[in-house]
Amino acid sequence: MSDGANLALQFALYVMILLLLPAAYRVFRGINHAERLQGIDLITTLLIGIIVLLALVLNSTFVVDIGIALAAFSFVGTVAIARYLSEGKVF
Amino acid sequence: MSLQEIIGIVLIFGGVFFSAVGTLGVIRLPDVYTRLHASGKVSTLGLVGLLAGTAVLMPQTTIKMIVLALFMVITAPVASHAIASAAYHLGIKPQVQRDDLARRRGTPTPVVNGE
Amino acid sequence: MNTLFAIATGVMFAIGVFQVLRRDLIKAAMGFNILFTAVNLLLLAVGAFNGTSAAYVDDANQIAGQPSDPLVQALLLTAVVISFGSYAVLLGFLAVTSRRFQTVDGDEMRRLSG
Amino acid sequence: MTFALIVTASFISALVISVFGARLRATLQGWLLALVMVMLFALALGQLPAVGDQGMTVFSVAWVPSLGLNLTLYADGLALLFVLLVTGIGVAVMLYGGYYFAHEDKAEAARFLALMMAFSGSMLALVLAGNVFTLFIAWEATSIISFLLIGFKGKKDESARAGASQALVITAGGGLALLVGLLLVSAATGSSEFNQILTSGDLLREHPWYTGIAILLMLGAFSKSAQFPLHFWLPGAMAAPTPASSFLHSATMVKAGIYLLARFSPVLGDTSLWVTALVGVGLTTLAIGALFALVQRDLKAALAYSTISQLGALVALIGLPEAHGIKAAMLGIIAHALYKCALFLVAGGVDHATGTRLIERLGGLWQRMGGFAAVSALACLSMAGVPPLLGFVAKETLLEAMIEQPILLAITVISAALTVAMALILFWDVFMGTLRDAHIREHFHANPRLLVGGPGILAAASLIMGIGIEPLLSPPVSAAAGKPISLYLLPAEVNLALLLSIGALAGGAVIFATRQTWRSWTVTPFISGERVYRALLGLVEKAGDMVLATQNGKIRSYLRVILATVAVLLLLIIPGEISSLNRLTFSVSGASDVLKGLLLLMALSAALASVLFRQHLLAVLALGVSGYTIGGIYLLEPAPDVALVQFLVETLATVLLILVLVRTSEKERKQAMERIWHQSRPGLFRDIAISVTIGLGVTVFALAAVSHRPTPNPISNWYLANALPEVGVNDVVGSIITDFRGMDTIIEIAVFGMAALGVLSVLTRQSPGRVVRVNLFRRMAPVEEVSAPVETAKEVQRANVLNPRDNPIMRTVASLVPPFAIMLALAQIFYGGSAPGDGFTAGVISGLAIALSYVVYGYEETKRRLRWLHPAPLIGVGLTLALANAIFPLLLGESFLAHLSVYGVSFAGIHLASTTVFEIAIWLTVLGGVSTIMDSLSHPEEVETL
Amino acid sequence: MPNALLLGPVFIPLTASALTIVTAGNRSLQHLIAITSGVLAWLSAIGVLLANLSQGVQTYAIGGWQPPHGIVFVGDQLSSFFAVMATTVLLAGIIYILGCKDKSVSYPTFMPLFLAMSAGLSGALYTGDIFTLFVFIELMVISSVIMVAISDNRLGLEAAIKYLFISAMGTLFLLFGIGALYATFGTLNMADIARLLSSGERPLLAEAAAVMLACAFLLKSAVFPFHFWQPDFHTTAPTPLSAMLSSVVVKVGVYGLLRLVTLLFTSESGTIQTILIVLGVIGVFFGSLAALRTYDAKRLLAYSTFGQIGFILVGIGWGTPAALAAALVYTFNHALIKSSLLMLTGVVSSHTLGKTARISEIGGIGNKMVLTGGLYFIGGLALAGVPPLNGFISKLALAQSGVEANDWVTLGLIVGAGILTLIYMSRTWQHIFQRAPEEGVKAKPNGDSPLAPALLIAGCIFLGFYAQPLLDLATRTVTQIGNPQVYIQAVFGG
Amino acid sequence: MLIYAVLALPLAATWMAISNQLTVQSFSLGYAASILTLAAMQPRAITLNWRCLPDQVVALVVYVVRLFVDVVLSGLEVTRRILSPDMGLKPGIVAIPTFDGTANSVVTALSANSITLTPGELVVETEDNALMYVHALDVEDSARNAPGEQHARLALIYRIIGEGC
Ligand code: NA
Ligand code: NA
Repeated sequence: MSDGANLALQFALYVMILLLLPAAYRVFRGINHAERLQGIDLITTLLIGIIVLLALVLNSTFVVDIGIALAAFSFVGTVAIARYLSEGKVF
Repeated sequence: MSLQEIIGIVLIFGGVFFSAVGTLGVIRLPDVYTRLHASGKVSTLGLVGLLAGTAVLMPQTTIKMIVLALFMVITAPVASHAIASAAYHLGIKPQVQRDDLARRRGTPTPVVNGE
Repeated sequence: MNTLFAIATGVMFAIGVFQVLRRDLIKAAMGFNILFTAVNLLLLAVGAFNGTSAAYVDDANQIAGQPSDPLVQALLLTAVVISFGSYAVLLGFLAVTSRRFQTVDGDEMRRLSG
Repeated sequence: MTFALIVTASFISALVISVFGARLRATLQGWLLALVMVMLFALALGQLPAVGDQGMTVFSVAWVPSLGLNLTLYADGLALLFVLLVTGIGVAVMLYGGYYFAHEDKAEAARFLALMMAFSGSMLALVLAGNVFTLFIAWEATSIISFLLIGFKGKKDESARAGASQALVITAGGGLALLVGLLLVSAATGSSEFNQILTSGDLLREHPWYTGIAILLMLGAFSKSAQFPLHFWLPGAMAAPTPASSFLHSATMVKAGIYLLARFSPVLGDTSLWVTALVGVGLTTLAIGALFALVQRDLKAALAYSTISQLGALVALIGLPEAHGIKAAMLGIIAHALYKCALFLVAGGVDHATGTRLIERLGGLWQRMGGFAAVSALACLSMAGVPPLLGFVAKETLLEAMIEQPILLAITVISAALTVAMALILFWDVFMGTLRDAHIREHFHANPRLLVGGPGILAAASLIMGIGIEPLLSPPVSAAAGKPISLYLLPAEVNLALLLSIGALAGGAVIFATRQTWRSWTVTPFISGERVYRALLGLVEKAGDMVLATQNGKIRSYLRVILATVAVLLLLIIPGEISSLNRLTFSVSGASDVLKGLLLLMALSAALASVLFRQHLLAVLALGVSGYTIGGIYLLEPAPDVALVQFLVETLATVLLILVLVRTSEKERKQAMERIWHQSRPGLFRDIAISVTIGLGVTVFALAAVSHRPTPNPISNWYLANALPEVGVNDVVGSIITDFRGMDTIIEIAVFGMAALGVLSVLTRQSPGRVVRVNLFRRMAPVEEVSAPVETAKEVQRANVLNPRDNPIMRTVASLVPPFAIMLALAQIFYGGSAPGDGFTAGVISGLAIALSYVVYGYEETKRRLRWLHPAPLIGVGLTLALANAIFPLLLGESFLAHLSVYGVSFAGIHLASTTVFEIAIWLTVLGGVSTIMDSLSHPEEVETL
Repeated sequence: MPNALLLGPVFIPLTASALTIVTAGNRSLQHLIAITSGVLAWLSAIGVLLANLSQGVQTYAIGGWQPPHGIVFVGDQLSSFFAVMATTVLLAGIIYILGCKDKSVSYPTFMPLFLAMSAGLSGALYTGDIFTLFVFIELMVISSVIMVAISDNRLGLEAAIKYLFISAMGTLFLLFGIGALYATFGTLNMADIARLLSSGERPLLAEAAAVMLACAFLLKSAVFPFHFWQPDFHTTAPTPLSAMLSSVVVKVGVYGLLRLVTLLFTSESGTIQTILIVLGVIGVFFGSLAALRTYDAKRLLAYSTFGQIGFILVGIGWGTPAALAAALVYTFNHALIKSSLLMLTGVVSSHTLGKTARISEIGGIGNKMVLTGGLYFIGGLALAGVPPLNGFISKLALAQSGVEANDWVTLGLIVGAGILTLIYMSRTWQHIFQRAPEEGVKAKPNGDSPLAPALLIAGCIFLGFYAQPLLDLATRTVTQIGNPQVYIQAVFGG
Repeated sequence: MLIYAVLALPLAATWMAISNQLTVQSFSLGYAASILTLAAMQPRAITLNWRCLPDQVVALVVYVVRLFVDVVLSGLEVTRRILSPDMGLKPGIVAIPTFDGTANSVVTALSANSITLTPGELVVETEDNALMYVHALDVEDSARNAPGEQHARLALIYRIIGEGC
């Protein structure tokens, strides 16, 4: 990849990581639990994006596998917490 | 930069843009339900852009990107739905002009902190 | 950069220590988790070299760039799993404290003394 | 060899009696043992001519030669005299003992007599010891057996136990002092054998350790021989059955201290310290003992104090420069042993017959116990020092020995008078007059006729030896003194000693005559050893309580102490570390570092937030964010394998934490959480101070650690170079995990598996409810019903829940996800060598899929759907597979856990190798573990246990 | 010398652990597997020791990967000595379990956990890799903490929670130490580290790493001020476990300390040893005083362990060859004595309804148990160091080395503390075995079998008389560890 | 069994993604593994037969394309709202029928999934596989268009799952 492209990718990566901050803000300064949970969900989604970009920056395809695992399973945590919030128990 | 790179970068920037907008929405929008729309955008449009761009830049990852997208498409809405449903069950009152669900069940008890 | 990791280790450790010293055992358990995170950071930081690429060799047994230390990663994996195991056991214990001791307050759990 | 035979024969007969004695009548046991004693006595007597001027080692067996610990017997006159004493008295005591127990349980009699016999063996070993450690061993053995004998009636008698314990503490404690003393002796002389030590007198007296040695040995001797102020255990020991009191606590064991002093007197004596200490302590004891004896109401207690008094005299005698004392001491030992032992036995007979030992209730017993009265008369005459009994000679020589020191003489004479009075009381008030007590008259319990035989022998011996003193006693006493000694019943002319002796008799008579006036006095000693002992014990107990108070049960205070200690230690070493910090370089290289910094900041803030949040769920979420962020840092390191595990584990940990929140009472949690900040301000500052200090310490420590980076010649280079050629994988981390350091991984999954079993066990053991056991392949009926009430899990019923289990979106996804999870897991297992992920991640992924099923379908339905999944046994299967895979190469002659590869077979990028099996094993274990943990946490009442 | 026997004490119990999970449904099969593994582990530990004596240090490179890259098991005299001790008590523990009526012991997960703990224990002794040491210790900790948590004694859970927290601190210190060592030397192999430490300039971090590791080991050995968990943990554990914990598991820390001062940080050993003496003396007094005021037969023994470890530390602190040998002998003998006493206490309390060891409730229970009472008496004497039992030999050896070390104050203090041992042991024996039970206290006819403690007591007596060989072995061990090069060369030469 | 053969395709793709091998070998291995997995797990889902398969595939493709377009369009719409100063929100929850007479949960799930996937609409709750309570940023707009969209969607879904074939 050319330097320009690399630079652009790095810029994208910076932006994505910076986006974690408002997402985290939602978690910490949320008005209610649902919002905080939403923040968590957003963070994982952003992380998947970050992972994909990182695969590009590091030029290593296997980093994507982590993203796949995250995409497939991070929602389990979200769903479990959501279930806890609404029912007081998980399963 | 080659054309492939340009296309890829554009797609990626598009993805980043939508991610940023989605995140912005999560801050700006008034309540949890509306914000879920914004965060949903991050997962769909934002990621689709990023994945597509990556597939263009690194064609060998195409199948990985497809699988990743597949998982996102299956799971992201479920998460959003679960959060919305939980919020509603928690009694977090949506700022709405019309609430068919409330009519179906009677008005949800408004709570301040979702406790 | 490792300087930062070292400092973070210390700060994380301090946070964990404070958390572990809370009387609420569930919070203390979280402190337990944080403490192990701190030590994991240290393990990461003491890696032998400042890597720029993952420790994956290509089929010609080459790595582009300086790989990060694979050994500390392996240690870290083991440490993560083991500390997770301990953490799970701790959580298992806490899950029954409520029934057994009618409290999750560590200061009140002192039938064993003297 | 004869001496070895004498010692071992005692032990063997003790063993024989303890095993077979229970089948014999007690009297028969007594006769048999008396016979043994007679034979031993005869054997010892036969050695008399052979024991020459010089003592010699007669028997030696190496035991722990490197410590100088040998079983050595050393025979000289002193030893022989004691041997004769022990065996001779033993004859009478054993005989008496048999009759004493005639009406009691045979087994108990056997146990008692066996103990007595073992004691005599120990005592013989003590006096014959030719090695300091042999001496010590025998010394301790006598203490222990004494403990058992004093407490022999402990089942019914509280005071017996107390007395036994007290005696043990004093004598065995003194034994420890003795041990150190003996250690010093052998270190100073370079030998632990007496034949060398006893020739090193000058060396020892000149040695810088002399004072220490002398004091330590004296402490040992004084404790054993009941010298003031350590005397008080002896009266307490009177709870022992009378035969034991007479044998141990009057005739023999208490003489061990005397023996010790006599033994070491040639090498340690004749110094001002030695003389002053022995004479001072001895005479004090003599006086106090004699005085106390008079005011005792209990017959045995009176005898005990009188014994103390006599022991004091003996100690003082040994302290005197050798020429004067030794003869008197030897005679005193023999005379006292004979009469006092007899008196004890008489007291036992009286107690046995009347059921009391209180002197004021007795009297007039001569009518019913004529034999005992006669024996008592003889013994008391000997005690009072009336010729021609042995006691007279002993007192004469005692007075002679003191004759040159007026003060000592005065004390001795006064004590002698007191002893005379005591003797009169013991005889007159018990046997003469009329039997006043009606109760005793009516409940008189006749003794076995031959009970009197034992004391009779002893009393007769007092008489016979007094008359035939020259031929009978001169040889052994000469042998003991190591020089010819002539003994005579009456001095050739009337000398001062004789006059004083007569004076003492007269004085004693006067004191006796006036007893009505002073018997009622209560003598409260201004300083009582017992009170000191109690006070010391009290102090020790208070100290113990203070120690126990630190064990306050608060986990936090324990942690504080530990952490504060480490914080202090870190502070101490920090100055040393600071200097290494100049090697630190802080360079930011590229975007990834800045990002790492950002993520670190986030992770730290999130962790801090989890501290500050006052709701558990919030803290959980914050912790989750922190964990994910840390995963991001790993990713940037770049350490993708670790990052993957971190993400998955964090997700799982969050789910588990939530499960714990469900299982703990919300009320209690809230209470605990509220109290978190109800800490006093100083308390809070203290915790903050500890945290900050230790954080600082750790920071400097970590900085010092990373300042060594890059490390010269790390072994990691080898892994990087050899992963592909040696193991055939691209993922170097994976190669370390599964091959180069594969054993770590086996143990790691074992830890994980055990942790899972732990969660299972603790929840099923602690939660009452059904316990279901499964066979691996067959579901069995519930086998165990626990009948405690079942507290239902907290059900939060919210009015507006439609029906969460029926959510079609969730259900559809939940049915799709597990196959994907399995595929992902399988792929990770087979391609773990070239991609992030391995068996462990596969296991967690599968576990999360199961978690999803639980969330969506609920526990019951999931269990129905996944009928094949028996999580807990699966752990075992996985572990077994992992170990089998590790062991298998051994069968092929390869190393344990060797990398085996099926060469030439490579399909779709998969090389078939032992690693694959290993990964599968890990997967099974982790899947089983994760499911077990979730099952148990969520449904402890229904979960399948092993 | 490569020797596959080294695997035995670790992997035989571990395999048995895995198999007992699978066969949990069949109790007799579970027992068969356990006892077989116990015997085999014991035999292989002895085999390693014998091989050691005839051929020198034994090593085994796991997976054939040579050190320092692979993990190597090293059976030098020190580790073999400890392993023989550990497997001996393990075997006795298994025998006890077979005759144990305790509910938590017959719980199906108990056996796998017990075996896993044993594997962890042996592994921690044999491993020549500092990180693997951590892994094995964790296996040991986790398994034992669970067994305590599920104990019939209702307080087990509390003790387990506390221990888990405190033990985590030890684990953290250990990891800090490991991290620092790796940062400095780039290797994890102990022989490699020792080699680098002994050659060339000593890095400043060495001291810090030594302190961290020492703290970790002190915590594992429950040494003041890291001891708080121990009385609770050892007391609430089910009998066979408690016997293991108090006799051999705490010794892992002792082993670690010995390795630390003799192999790794030989030049820092002065400082460490001074600290050890101070902590040891404090421990001797704290433990003995606390035991004196404790009216629970089991807890008392736990405090006693606290005190006894103090004696061992003093020996290590004196540091002379004789003192180190004495410490080793002490360690071994104490293992036998303490495990038998705890088992005997367990036998007695198994006869009570509440399965308690509180003196008020077991007092007099033993007055009909002649065998148990006799064994306990002997054990108590051995603990107090009364001849001719093995406890005497260890105390004598220690005291003699104290004379040699010219440390009068310490010697006086620890000998004086010996009286305390005598007081509490005699008192406890009297309370349990020499009096009538209190009103309303009834003994159950069936309790645990005293076979295992009887075997151990026989061992105590045997080692009292057969003391010279043990002492010689200890002396040889000290000679060997006195020269780190032997260890280093064995690892890299073989 | 046919359903397994079809479902195994995405699974095999997953396998290939992880294996990082775009080879026939990898695919076939993954495919075989997928079949085995499915046989073991036996997920309950729709039935398939050979006759309908082509139509199902076509329907699926159309469905995906339409969904994609929807996602993009409504995504842009939501973007506009978020970036506009007043956002012009008219949020509300509207009940939308699935119009699915068979009350098939897969139908509901697919419908709900695509609705939620589309930015601007979000299924909060479902009822008896007949009603979906949808939160929309513009409730009037949604209430107006949703039934029509759902009818169209339903037709495709029926074709995908082979209903009425
Ligand atoms: Na891997
Ligand atoms: Na949507």
